[in-house]
Amino acid sequence: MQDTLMQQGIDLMIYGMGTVLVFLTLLVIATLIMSRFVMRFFPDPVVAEPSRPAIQTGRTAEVDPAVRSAIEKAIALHRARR
Amino acid sequence: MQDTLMQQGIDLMIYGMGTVLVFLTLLVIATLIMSRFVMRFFPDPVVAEPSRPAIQTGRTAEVDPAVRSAIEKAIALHRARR
Amino acid sequence: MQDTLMQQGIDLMIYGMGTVLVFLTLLVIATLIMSRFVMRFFPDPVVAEPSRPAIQTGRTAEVDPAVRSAIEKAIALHRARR
Amino acid sequence: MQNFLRLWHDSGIYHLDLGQGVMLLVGLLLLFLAIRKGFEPLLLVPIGFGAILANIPGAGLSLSAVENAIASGYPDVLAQIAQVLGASADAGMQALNDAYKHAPAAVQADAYRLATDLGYANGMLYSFYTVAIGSGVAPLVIFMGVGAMTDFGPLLANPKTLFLGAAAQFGIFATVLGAVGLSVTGVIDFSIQDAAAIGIIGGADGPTAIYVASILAPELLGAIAVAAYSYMALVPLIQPPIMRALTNDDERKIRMEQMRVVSKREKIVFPLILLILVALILPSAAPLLGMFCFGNLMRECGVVERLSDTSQNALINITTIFLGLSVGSKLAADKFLDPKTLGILALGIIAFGIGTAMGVLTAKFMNLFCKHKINPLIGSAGVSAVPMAARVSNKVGLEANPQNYLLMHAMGPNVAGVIGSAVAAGVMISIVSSL
Amino acid sequence: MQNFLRLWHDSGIYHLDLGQGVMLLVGLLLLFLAIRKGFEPLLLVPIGFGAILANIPGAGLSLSAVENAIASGYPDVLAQIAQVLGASADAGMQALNDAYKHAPAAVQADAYRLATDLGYANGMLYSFYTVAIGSGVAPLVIFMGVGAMTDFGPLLANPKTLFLGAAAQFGIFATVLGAVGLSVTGVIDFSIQDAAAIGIIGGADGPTAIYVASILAPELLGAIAVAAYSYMALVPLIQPPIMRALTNDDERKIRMEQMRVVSKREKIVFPLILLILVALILPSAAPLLGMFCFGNLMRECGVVERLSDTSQNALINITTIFLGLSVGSKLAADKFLDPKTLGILALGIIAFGIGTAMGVLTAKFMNLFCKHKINPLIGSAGVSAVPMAARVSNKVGLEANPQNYLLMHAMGPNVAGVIGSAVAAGVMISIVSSL
Amino acid sequence: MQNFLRLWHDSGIYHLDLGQGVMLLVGLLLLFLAIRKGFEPLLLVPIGFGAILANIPGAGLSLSAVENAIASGYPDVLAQIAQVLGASADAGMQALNDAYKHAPAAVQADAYRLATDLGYANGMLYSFYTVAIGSGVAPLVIFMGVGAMTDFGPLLANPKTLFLGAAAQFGIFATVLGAVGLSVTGVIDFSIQDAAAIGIIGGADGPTAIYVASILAPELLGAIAVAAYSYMALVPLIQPPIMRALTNDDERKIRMEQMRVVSKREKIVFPLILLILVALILPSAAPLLGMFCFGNLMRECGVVERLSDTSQNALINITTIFLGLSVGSKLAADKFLDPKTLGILALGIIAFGIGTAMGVLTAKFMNLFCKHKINPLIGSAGVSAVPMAARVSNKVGLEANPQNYLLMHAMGPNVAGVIGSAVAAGVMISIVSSL
Ligand code: NA
Ligand code: NA
Ligand code: NA
Repeated sequence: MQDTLMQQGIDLMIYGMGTVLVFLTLLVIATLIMSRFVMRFFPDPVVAEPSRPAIQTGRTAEVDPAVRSAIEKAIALHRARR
Repeated sequence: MQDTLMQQGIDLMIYGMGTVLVFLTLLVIATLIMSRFVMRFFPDPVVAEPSRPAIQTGRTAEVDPAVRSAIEKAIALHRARR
Repeated sequence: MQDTLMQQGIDLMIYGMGTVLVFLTLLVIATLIMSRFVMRFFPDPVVAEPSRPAIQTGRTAEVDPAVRSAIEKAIALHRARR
Repeated sequence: MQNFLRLWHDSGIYHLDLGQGVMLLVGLLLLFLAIRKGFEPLLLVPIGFGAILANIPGAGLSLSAVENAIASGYPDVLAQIAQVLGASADAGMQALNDAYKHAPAAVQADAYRLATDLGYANGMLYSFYTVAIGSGVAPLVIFMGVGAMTDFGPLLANPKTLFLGAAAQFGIFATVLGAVGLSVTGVIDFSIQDAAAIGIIGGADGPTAIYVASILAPELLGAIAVAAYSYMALVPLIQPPIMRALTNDDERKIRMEQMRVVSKREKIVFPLILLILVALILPSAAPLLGMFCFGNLMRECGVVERLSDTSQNALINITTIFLGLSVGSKLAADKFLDPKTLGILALGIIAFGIGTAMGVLTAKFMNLFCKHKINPLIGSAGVSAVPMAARVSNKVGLEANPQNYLLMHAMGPNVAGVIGSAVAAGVMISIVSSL
Repeated sequence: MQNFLRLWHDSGIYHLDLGQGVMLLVGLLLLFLAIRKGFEPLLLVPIGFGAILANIPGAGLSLSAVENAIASGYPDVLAQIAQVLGASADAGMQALNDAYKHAPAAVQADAYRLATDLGYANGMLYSFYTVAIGSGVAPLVIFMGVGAMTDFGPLLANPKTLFLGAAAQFGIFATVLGAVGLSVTGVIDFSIQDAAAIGIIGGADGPTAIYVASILAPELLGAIAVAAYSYMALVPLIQPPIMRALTNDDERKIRMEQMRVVSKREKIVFPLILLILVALILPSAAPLLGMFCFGNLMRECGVVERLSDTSQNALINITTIFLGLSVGSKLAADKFLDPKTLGILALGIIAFGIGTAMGVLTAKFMNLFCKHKINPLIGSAGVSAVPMAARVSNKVGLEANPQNYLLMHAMGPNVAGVIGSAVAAGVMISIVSSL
Repeated sequence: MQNFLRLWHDSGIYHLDLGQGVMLLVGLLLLFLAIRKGFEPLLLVPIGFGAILANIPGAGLSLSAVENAIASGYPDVLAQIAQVLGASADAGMQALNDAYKHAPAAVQADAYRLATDLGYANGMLYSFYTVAIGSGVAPLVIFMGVGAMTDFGPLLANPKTLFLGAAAQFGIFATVLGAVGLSVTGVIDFSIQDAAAIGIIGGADGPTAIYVASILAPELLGAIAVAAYSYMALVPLIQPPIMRALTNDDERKIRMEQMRVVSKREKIVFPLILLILVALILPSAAPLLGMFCFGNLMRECGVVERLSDTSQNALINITTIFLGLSVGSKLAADKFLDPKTLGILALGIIAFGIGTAMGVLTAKFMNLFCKHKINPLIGSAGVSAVPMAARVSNKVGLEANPQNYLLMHAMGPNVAGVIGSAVAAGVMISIVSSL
C-alpha cells in the first residue's frame, strides 16, 4: 500500500512534468509558426503599440475616452476664454 | 396529425398576429390619451431636453460629476497659480 | 396560552433591551480602551484627515487617480505648449 | 375560436379580482411616493414595481411551480398534486396550498418535481425571492455595502453616543409588546414571531428589518418592509414634533464642542473590536454585524480599495434591484389586504415615535452626569434611518440656533443605531426562534 | 505506461470525432465574424468561444453529471445508471441519454445523485446554462438593461409608428407557417414548438429569441441564437434591396416633420402604461415586458440613477458574458450539424425579409390615410435590430436625399419593434405551451 | 431567568473552546499581515475575516444545516438525524458528522430536508462556499479576469521563455513527491489526492491552487490557500537568496536585447492557439485555461471592451470577495490546527524554492544552446506569482547592473508560469481523480 503510494507519487511526477514540458514545447512551436504566419500574411495595417507591462493589478490605466474628451474640451474652453 | 400541425400553425399566425395588432393599437390609443393628459394637466415645470438617440450601446457618455468638478478645480488652480 | 404570549413579549423586551444595553456598554468601554491604546502606542505616522461625513449615499467622491494624473498631464502639456 | 377563448382565459382582465386591482394601485402609489415624493426611491421603486408584477392576474410571477400548478385549477393536475401532498383530491385550491406550505421538505420536493413534470415552473419573482431573500444573502450583502459606506469617525470621537443608539432601540421592544397586546386583547392575531418581526420596524434600518422578517415572519415581509422604508422617508415629518415637545429652547441651543480627530488606525481596529465582541457575546448577530464590519474594514484598511468600491457600487446596486423586486413579490393581495397590515403600519409609526423619544430623553438623562453636555436633539438620530435622522437633528438644531451645526455630532448616534438594531435583531432571533 | 495510456485516452485527439472538429471550426468562424467583421461582437464572441469549449472532445463541459457518467462508458457505471433510469443495462449510451432526458424529475434527481456519488460532476458550461438560461433569468436581466438604455422619446413623439413595429412582426408568424410547411411537406421535421421558436428569429431581438427558444425548443437554442444575432448583424445587407424594391424615389425622398419635444413626465408614465396593458391583456408577456418596463422606468424616473447605471453596465455585462457562453454550450455537434440548422438559417433570413417588407408596405398603407406623411423607409426599422435597422433607414434615406435625416424618426418603429416581438413572444408561449 | 440562561448558552464565551480561540487569533494575524505588511491583501483580508467568522463559537456560519442540527446536541434531534443516516442514535456528534460526510448523496439530501424541517439552516459562509467554490465557478471567473488583465506581448516577443515557465513547475511535482514521502515515512498521513493538492502550492497561482484543492482535497483547502497566498507575498524574501546562490555576477549582468514589437493580430490569435492545443491535448485543463483564454481574447480582440472591463473590475471584485470569505470558512479549528497544516506550510515553501531554482538553472542551461543569451534571473519569474516574481527578477538584476531593466523580459516567463501551472493542474486532476 505504501509502496503503491510512493509509486503513484513518482508516476504523477513523471507523467505530470512530462506533460507540462511536452505541452509547452508544442505551444512554443505553435506560437513561433503562428507569429511568422501572421507577420508574413496578415501584418497589422499600422504598427502596434510596444508591449505594455504584462499584468495590470489595478484598474486599467488608460483614461476613459469620455474623461479624456472632457479634459480636452475643458482645456479648449479655457484657452478660448482667455 | 399533419393537418393538425398545419392548422396549429395557421391558428398561431391568426391569433398571434391579431394579438400583436390589437395590443399595439391599444397601446397607441393609451399613449395618445396619456400624452394629452400629461401635457394638459401635468406639464413639466421646465421644458425637457430634446429626445436623445434611442439606445446607447456604450457607456453613458456624460462625464461623471466628480470628474467634471475635478477638472474645473484643476483649471481654476492652474489659473490661480499663473 | 394568551398569558404565555404576553409573558413571552415581556421576556423578549427585558432580555432583548438588556442585551442591547449591555452589549453597547461593553462596546463603549472596549472602544475607549482601544482608542487610548492606539493613540498612545500606535499613533498614526501623520495626522489623519478630519472625520468625513459618515455615510456617503452616492458614489465615492474622490477622483480616480488615473483621472487625476490625466488632468495633471493635460495641464502640464497645455502649459508646455504655450 | 378555441384559441381566442384561450387567449381570453389567459388574459389579465379575465382573472382580475378586486384584491389584485387594489394591489396594482398600491404598487402605483408606492412608485408615486418614491418618484414624486422622494420616499427612499432606491428601494421603493423596485418594491413598487415588484408589487405590480406580483399582482398581474394569471401570470403567477410570485408563485412557486407547485402553487402555479394548483392555480391552474385543472382537476387532473389538482388530483395528482393532492395525492403527493396526501390531501383529499377535492380539497380545493386553498387547502392544497396550505397543505403544500406545511408539508415536510421531502414532500415539498416531490410536489415540486411533479409540478415541473406537468410543465409548471417557478415564477420569475419567486425565483428572485428564493435566491435573494430566502437564502438570506441579499440583506447581508447590502449590509456589507452599508458598512463600506459608513464612517465611524464621529462615533469614535465620542463613543458615549453609543448609548443614544442603544436607547432608541427601545422603540423595537415597546412595539413587540404592543403587537403582543393587540393579540392578547383579540384585536389582531399576531404570534410572538410576528410581534418580533414587526418590532424591528422600530430599528429604522431596512436590511435589518428584511433580514429579521424573512426569518421570523416571511408572510408579513412585504408589509414590514414597506412600513420600514416609508417611515424612514417620513422621518422629517415624524421626528421634529416629538423632539420639540421633549426639549426646551435652551437644550436645543446647546453647542457641542469640536470633535477630536480620529486616527486611521482607530478606524481600522474598531470594526474588529465590534466583531470580536459579537463573537464572544452574541453569535446570533454574527451574520448581520459580521458583514457590516467586513464592509467597514474593507473601507478603512486602505489596501483593498477595489473591493470596497465594488461593494459600495456595483454589488450593492445589483443586490438592491433584486432585493426590491423580491420584497415586492411579497405584496400579494391575500397577504397585504389584511387587517394585519393596518396593525403593522400603526405599530410601525409608534415604534419610530417611541425610539425618537427615548433617544432624546436618554440624551437629557446623560447630561445630568456628563461634563461635556450633549444637545438632546442628536438623541433622535439614534433610531438609525441613516443619514436622514441626523439631518433632521441638524435642521431642528439650526432652527433654535442658526450657528449650531449638529450634523457631525448626530452621525455618532446615527451609526450607533445601526449597530443597536442589528444587536436587537440578533437577540430577537436567538430568543424567538427557540420559543 | 498505464498512466501514459490514460493521458492519451484522456487527450482530446483520441476522442475527437468529425462533428466536434467541424464545430471547433464553426466556433472559430463565429469568432472571426465577430472580431473581424463586427457581427454583434458582444454576443458572438462569447457564443463562439462557448461553442469551442463545448466541443472540446472528452472534456464534457456542456454535459450534466449524468451525461458525463454515461459518456465515460465504464460498464459498471452504465449499469448503475441504467438501473436508476429503469433502462436495460446494455441499452447503449445513446439510449441511456434519451432515457435520462425523458425521465420524470424525481428519477433525474436520483440519477444525478448517483452520478455525483460515482465522482462525476456537471460540466462548467452546463452549470452556466442552468443558472443563466435554464432559470430564464439572463435574458430577462438583459432585457431590463436594454430597457434602461432605451429612450422612448421618438416613439412618444409619434405613437402611430407603433403600427410599423406591429406590422414588421408579421415576419415572425409567416416564418412559423414556413416551418410548419417544411414539416408537413416532409422536408424537415419541426414540431409546433420548434416552429414557434424559429419564427421568433424574425423578431430581430436577441434576448427575446433566446428566452422563447429556451422555453419552447431548448434543443434548437444554439442555432436560433446564432441565426438571430448573425442576421441582426447582416441587416445592412439584407434590408436595403427590399426597401428599394418596394419604394419609388419620391417616397424615399419624403421629408418628415420635426418631432415635438416629449416631456419627462410622459417618459416616466409610458412604461407604466405599457406595464398595465400587459397586466390586463397579455400576462404571458409579463416577464419580458415587465423587466423591460422596469429598466426603462429606472432610467426615466431620475431618482435611482445608481440602479439604472448598474443595470446598463456592470449587470448587463456580467449577464452577457454568461449568457453568451451558455448559448455557445448548446452548439454541440449532434445538435448543430443537423438539417434542422440549415432550415433554421433559411427560415430566419426569410423572416427578416418578410418583416422588412411588411414594415415598408404598412408605412405606405398608412400614408393613404394620414395627414403627416411617413417616409416608408422607416417602416423597415420596425423589425427591431436596434439600432442597426434605424441606421439603415437613415442611410438609404440619405442616398435618396442628402438632407433627409431619418434616424430619429426611425427610432420610433425601431423600439416599437422590440415591444412588438415581446408581445409576439408572449402570445406564442401562451398558445403553444398549451397545445 | 430561563431566557437569561438561554442567552448565556447562546453566547460565544460559553461555547468558546481553545481551538476556536486560537483560530480567532490566526484570523487576526492574517488581517495584520494583509493590512500592515501588504501580504496579497485582496485575498487575505477576506480570507482572514472569513476565518474569524467561521470560528465564532456557536454561530455555525461555516456549517451545513445538518451539521448545525448535529451541533445543537439536542438528543431528539440527534436521534432523528441518526435514523436518517442509518447510524446508532447514541453514536455521538463526531460519528454522526462523519456518517453524514460519507453518506450517499440521496441520504445527504434526506438529512438536509430533515434538518430544515427541524428549523436548522445552512450557515452563511457554508452557502457562500457552496456557490463560489463548491461549484468551481469562483476560481474560474477570477481566472477569466486574470486573463483579461494579462498581456502576452512579452511572451510572444520571445516564446522560448515558455520553457522557463515549464521548468519552474518542477516545484509542484517535487512537492508531491515530498508529501508522499512524509506519508510513506509515517510522519504525516497524506493521501495521493492531498499530495497533489499540496504540490500545486508550488504553482504560485492562487486561483489554480484553490481550484485544484477544492476538487482533490477540500479539507485542506484553507491551509493550502493561506500557504499559497502567503508565500506569493513572501516571494521578495524567498527568491533572491536562491537566485544569487545559483548565478555568478557575470550571469546576473547579462543584458537582454530589446524586444520586438508584437502585432495586435498575434495577440488575438495566441489565446486561440493555446485553447486549441488544450482542446486537442489536455481537455482536463480546459475549464481553467479555457476561461483564461476567454478573458484574454476579450481583452485583445478590441470589440468587446465593455465585457473586458467588467471582467477586470466589477466581476472579479465581486467574485474575490466571496471567494475569500469562502476560503476563510475552511479555516475551522479542527481542520487547521492539525499537524497537516505544518506539513503543508513546510512543503509549500520548499515548492517555491525548488521552482525558483529550476527556473534559474533552466535559463542557464538554455544559454548553452541559444544565440541570444537569457539573463538567468528571469528564470525565477517562471513560478508565476504575477507580477511579484517579475519585479523580483528586475530588482536583483538592477543590483548587479543598475542599467539592466529585466522587468519586461521577466514578464514572459511570469505569464508562462500561469499557463504551466494550469497545465500541471489539469494533468494532476486527470491522473489523480482516476487512481
Ligand atoms: Na436602529
Ligand atoms: Na421585433
Ligand atoms: Na505557476
